[in-house]
Amino acid sequence: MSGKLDKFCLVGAVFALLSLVFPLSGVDPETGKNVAFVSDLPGLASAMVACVVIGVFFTWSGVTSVLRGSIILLVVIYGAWQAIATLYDHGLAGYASYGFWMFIASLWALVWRGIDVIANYRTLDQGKQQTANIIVPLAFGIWLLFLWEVITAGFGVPQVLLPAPSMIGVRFVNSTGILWDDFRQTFLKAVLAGYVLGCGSGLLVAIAVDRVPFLKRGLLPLGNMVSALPIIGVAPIMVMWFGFDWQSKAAVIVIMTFFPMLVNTVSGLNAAGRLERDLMATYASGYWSTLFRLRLPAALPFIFNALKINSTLALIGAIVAEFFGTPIVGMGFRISTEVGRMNVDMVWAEIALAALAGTAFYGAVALAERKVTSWHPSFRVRRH
Amino acid sequence: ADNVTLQLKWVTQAQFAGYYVALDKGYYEDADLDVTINPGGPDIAPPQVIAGGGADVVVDWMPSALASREKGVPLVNIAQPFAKSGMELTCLKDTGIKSPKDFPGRTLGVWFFGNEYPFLSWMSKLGIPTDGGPNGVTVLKQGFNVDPLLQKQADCISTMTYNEYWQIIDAGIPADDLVVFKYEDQGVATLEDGLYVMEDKLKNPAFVDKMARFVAASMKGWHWAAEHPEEAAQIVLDNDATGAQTEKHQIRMMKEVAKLLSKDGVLSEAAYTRTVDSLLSGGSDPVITKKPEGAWTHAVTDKM
Amino acid sequence: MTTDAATLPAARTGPGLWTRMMKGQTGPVCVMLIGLFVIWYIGAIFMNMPGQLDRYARAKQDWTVSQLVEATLNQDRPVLPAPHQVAAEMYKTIFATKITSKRSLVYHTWVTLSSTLLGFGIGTLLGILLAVGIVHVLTLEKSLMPWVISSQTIPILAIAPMIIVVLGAIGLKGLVPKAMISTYLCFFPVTIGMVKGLRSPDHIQLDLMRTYNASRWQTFFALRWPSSMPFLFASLKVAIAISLVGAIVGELPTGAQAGLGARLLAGSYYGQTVQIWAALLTAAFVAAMMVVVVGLFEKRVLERMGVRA
Amino acid sequence: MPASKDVVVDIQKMSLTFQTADGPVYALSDVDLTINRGDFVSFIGPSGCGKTTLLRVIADLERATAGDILINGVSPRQAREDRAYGYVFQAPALLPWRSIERNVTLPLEIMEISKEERVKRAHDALKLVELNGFEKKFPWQLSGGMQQRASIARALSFDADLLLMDEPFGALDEIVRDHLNEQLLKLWARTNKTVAFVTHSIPEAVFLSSKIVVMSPRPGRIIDVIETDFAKDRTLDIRETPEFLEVAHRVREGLRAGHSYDD
Amino acid sequence: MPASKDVVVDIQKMSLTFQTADGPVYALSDVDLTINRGDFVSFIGPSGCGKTTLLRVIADLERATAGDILINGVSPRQAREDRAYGYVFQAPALLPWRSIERNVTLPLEIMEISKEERVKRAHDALKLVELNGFEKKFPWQLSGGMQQRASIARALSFDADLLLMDEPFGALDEIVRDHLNEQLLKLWARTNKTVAFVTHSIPEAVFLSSKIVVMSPRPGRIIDVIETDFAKDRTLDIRETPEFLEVAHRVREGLRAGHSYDD
Ligand SMILES: Nc1ncnc2c1ncn2[C@@H]1O[C@H](COP(=O)(O)OP(=O)(O)OP(=O)(O)O)[C@@H](O)[C@H]1O
Ligand SMILES: Nc1ncnc2c1ncn2[C@@H]1O[C@H](COP(=O)(O)OP(=O)(O)OP(=O)(O)O)[C@@H](O)[C@H]1O
Ligand SMILES: Cc1ncc(C[n+]2csc(CCO)c2C)c(N)n1
Ligand SMILES: [Mg+2]
Ligand SMILES: [Mg+2]
Repeated sequence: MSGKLDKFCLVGAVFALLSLVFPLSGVDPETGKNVAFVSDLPGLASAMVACVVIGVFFTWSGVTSVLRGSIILLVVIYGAWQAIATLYDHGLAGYASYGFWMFIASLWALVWRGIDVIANYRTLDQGKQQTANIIVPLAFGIWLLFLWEVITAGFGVPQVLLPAPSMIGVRFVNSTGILWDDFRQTFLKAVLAGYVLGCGSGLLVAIAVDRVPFLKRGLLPLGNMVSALPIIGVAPIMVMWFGFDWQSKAAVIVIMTFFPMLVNTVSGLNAAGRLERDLMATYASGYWSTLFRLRLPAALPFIFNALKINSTLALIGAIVAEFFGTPIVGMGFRISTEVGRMNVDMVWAEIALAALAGTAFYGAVALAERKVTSWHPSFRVRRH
Repeated sequence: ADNVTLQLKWVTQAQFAGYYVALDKGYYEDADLDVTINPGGPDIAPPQVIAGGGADVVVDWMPSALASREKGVPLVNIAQPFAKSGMELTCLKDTGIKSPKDFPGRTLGVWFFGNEYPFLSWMSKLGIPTDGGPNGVTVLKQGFNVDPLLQKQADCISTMTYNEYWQIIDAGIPADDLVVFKYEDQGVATLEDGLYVMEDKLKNPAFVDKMARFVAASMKGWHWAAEHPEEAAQIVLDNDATGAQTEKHQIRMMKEVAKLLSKDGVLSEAAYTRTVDSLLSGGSDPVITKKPEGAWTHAVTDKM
Repeated sequence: MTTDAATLPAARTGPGLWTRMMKGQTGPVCVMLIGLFVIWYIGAIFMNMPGQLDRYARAKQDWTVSQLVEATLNQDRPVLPAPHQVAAEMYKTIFATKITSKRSLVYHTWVTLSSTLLGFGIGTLLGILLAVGIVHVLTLEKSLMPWVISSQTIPILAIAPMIIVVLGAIGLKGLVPKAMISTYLCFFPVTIGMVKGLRSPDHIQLDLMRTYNASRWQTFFALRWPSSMPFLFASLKVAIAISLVGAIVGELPTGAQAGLGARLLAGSYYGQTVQIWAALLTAAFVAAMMVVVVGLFEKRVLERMGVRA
Repeated sequence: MPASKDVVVDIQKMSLTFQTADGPVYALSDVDLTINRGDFVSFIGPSGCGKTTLLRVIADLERATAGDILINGVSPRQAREDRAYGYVFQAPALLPWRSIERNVTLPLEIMEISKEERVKRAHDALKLVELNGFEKKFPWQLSGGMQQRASIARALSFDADLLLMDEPFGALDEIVRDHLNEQLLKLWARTNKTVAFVTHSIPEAVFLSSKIVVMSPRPGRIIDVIETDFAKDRTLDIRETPEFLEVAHRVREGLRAGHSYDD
Repeated sequence: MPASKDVVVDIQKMSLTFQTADGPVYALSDVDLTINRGDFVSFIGPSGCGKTTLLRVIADLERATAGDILINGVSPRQAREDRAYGYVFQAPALLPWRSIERNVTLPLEIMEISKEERVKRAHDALKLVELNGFEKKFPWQLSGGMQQRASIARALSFDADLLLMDEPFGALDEIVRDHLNEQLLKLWARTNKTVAFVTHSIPEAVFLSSKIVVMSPRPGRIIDVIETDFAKDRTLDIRETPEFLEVAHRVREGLRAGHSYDD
């Protein structure tokens, strides 16, 4: 192909080659022997060789098509499978050494290249493009989980510090009942209520502040202060005022989400161009008419900015607030309780649930943004 | 000097006066030890800290330590400065609660984070479900203070004889208006504030020796503290970086803690067995599922 | 009709002090504050009343309304402390105590502020770098963005102890771990805002740069960066407030030894509402000041960019 | 001097100075101008001489630093609030989040005109500027000239008695321009609207106007006011008549005088 | 057919379709065009016929859906990367946070030309368009025509061999326009630059060009290409010659053919 070498493939090939040479494991202190050699592990060895081969091949020929990208990813999947099998079935867990980590580095370089190809894939076929768009973050995420698994197992990290994803997964699947109850308490009740109230009041106050300059000068500085109230201090007070149940958590969320919405909306309301304002002035458009027809639409990108930031803040707020007194259900309650009980896998199952819920929430807001502000330059598709 | 890092279970207060006194009075130094004391907090699980290599020895309650042991953190009790439990459930007299028989239908405040085990095994011994049903009790995860009782959000809350109980008194509710159920009196007491280390380290005789010196110096500190509550409280205050503790409260706490102390810090096998039995008897959801093996040793206290 | 300048009588005499105050920020803020205090006092009376009535009942004591009101405003452990109680506590701990003392709020504020600023600095930098990467590298946008978002849904308080333990094991103690937690919270608004901001230039402006065959960096500095300024500053204001929250959260798993977070927590253990409120207001004030500072920067920068008032 | 019923715009000794960071810019100086009902007044003058500024003052978008202005006998502000005029800006100023049709109906929405009426009027106006078929497109999907026409349609749908038009046909080709010129003339003849019209094209100014105002640059002054007396229902043919050429010549001379270079 | 050394733009069977939410827009269809070195080519055609799009394709700002395009014998992309052309957009596209001077020096900064040189070139270019004295102003402090001139100055300071100009003089009065026309002609005669020039003014097109391309609307097609043979150093006087009027007539006829209404 072109004269350029493919750097990622080159790195992948070199590391895979090195991993064949360097020792795979440290020494078992009791027997005083190496735990494993390449020769003991035909599966892993074959994966390493495969990485060397495709690495070298694609270094020269370039990764020019989705097909080639897929080949790389397939080899990486095989390599990852072998790495995990080696860790668990051949007792490498806790003893992994240079050679092993070099192999992981090689996989890393290759997987990056493979994902890169798919990320740059362009087609007019909507369905295929959608699939490609989903595969990319998914592949990246699976890769991160794999790294996590390999690192915890390879270095023998104590599971009370950081359990392996496989353990968390098992725990997650086995505790769906508890997880659902917690989700309902924390997300469906506290987060949604607090989010709607907090964002709504932020928006309304921003409009009030915009409408009445006196408020802008008087309230905005105080608004800054309210939002900066640290949750740690606010949460116990809210529990005292609003009781143990979800209402106090919603109150904490209101306080947390209020300010981002206020600040962003105030900036956004000033984002409408001068010419457009003049235009509305020529229609003798009243304050509210101009607000709804010009200034709020122009502010939407800013408002969505706040909605997105708040969607993650709300979840954090609810969970943290539950550290300060709750009925004995809820994601925050479970997390703080299970840490104390050393059930760290359950803690991470809840964290995973929080991440899933939060990401879905954020995704929903982002989708709405795309629908509502599709006119904004940041969304307009470019053909080059 | 040998380095020792001690992780406390809770914030700097007279509950841990012995260690601060030993440090302040130079008992550790005399034992050729260089001791660092890390205070705990609501977010700190001592077993996690020690498993992560953040401490050599931790102060923890036995139920939590044994539960951690089952979860793969091999903690071993090397000494037990507190012979008696300070846990109690404190209720307002107005609520009409006179005995544990009155609990069903009530709302009770409980500390979680591994501190709920004594309560749960007590309830299972009483045969009271904790699911909030009409025959059971509604459990609240109480925060760090006594507000739920003062605000009437709970009928009873967990207190320590040396701490929260006095906060209620300070809040203006006289002792006559309170009904107190001490875990010791109810026969469900479990061992609190013991010293725990990781099992594998005990294979090393030098470590055992170091710990022996550490426990001896700590007990010396405890004895001094018990005899000089005012000075001990002052030492605690000097070590409190938050500057939030008050002298009155700490002196009182010191005096109460003194009542719980053991003479020599040696773990009583009988108390250990009683704790384990209580934890095993947890009905459908026992705290630990099988009798722990090797969860304590006298190796250290024997060498003192 | 004549134009206004000539007809305004104030133009000749010069605006009075009152007018000038009301035109600026001081006047309105004072008015709002007074309103706030009134609401606060009323709130304090009503929220503390049940407890006080209880106490009277327990002591079988008679009371008059004025006694009751006075008592509700001067409780030791009020549900909502009255402003003067908080003010007295703040005066005591800020002005009447040596600032090197552990009982001085100034000392604790400084502890928190230092990790806030460090965290904010690193977080802003990280946030901008991530945004730059996401805007320029397609693979990063597609693969990283969803995970950046997920990272924020992880409850920081839950993993903070692990972070602290792990960092402690590699020898990082004190300021840095706390700052890391600030960083973790505050980089996100910066990233989100900057991704939007860096993408906000008009198409025609991007086309212009294309006709110059400007490199990515040239386009970045000449076009993307300047047009992202409004987004950056809106994000920074949020980020600095959040990084204070982060620093305070970070103080808990370090054993809450010092700092505003430690004060809040200690107040909370002992039900010292007055102490909580004093620390809370101090934190809020500090945050507001920092937001003001960012706002001043914004004004300077926008002025230099020729944005009209 | 009280404005008579038939004076629409009455400007006396008006000046306007912009304060900028590096000193004042004298945009307009000592402008006297009267526009009567039914006048079609063109403003012509070198780039930067203050034509836009003058229109903006009439529209109450800019405040004069000195002088008296009356629109329909009331202050510009009052006139604006009475929705006395429709304004076509020099740039299209379309809202990017509205389709072309909804951009055109915007002023009608603000005036709370019923939905059917709005759609009907928008349809007619878009047809007039030959943009039918583009109702559902967004502004960035149109060419420059099409955007300009959309903004003209928007002002026309408004149907005010006074039309302020700032180079409305600048971005249009000669044929469309001639066509729109004729349409505008017809509209004017039919409705007796008053039009204030900025243009750079001398023939256009002469063809359309009943009165041509020639301006000189910084500080903008009125250097000549030429009244023409072509019939209201004139056609494009008049452009060959000697009267037409004579007026055009006079305008060109006035314009040239305002420039520094002579060639 | 390999492009000979002297062909600057070589377009063969080029088409471009925009995909929009409500169906495709056929902007250009089957366009063949050759521009030789030193040509001055004007594009004229009804609004929305694809002139801007054609220029954008040449500039590699838009990608054709079919056909072959070579600029200087290489792909448009390569040509852009070689900085083969300067582009004047239909809208001024000035960066609002840069003063006029710094807007003009922007391309020079990007080409990493030394500071003094930049300031000198900006000064000359601004002088050419008569904006000296406005160096320190910001874009919003200029009138529409002045902004347009600033953007012309920016493209000229760039000094590329191929100039793509999209209605650069649309917002200017006749006198300035004539003046700039002459300046542009002089520049062209002196430097042998190649110019592709979109305009709506028939006289302007005829006066400036060596070749006039007449386009018809949707889908945009080339309906006539008219070569003129006026001397490179022509003056404004030629506008009275019969040759001039004849060419103008032919252009007008072509233009009219592209419109639907005949009147
Ligand atoms: N981004 C786009 N998406 C969809 N359609 C477009 C886009 N850009 C231009 N068009 C369409 O392409 C056609 C040609 O547009 P172009 O801008 O090239 O016209 P033009 O000849 O320059 O017109 P004018 O003289 O009015 O500037 C128009 O019908 C327009 O609606
Ligand atoms: N907001 C402003 N601040 C400072 N100066 C301004 C401002 N607006 C316009 N000017 C100046 O006022 C003068 C007149 O501008 P105006 O826009 O009225 O010109 P114009 O006659 O419409 O020109 P054109 O035909 O180019 O549109 C110009 O010199 C311009 O620089
Ligand atoms: C989150 C949390 N809540 C309660 C306790 C219980 N606790 C254990 S020791 C102690 C001190 C007694 O005054 C207290 C309150 C805890 N450790 N962590
Ligand atoms: Mg103008
Ligand atoms: Mg165009």
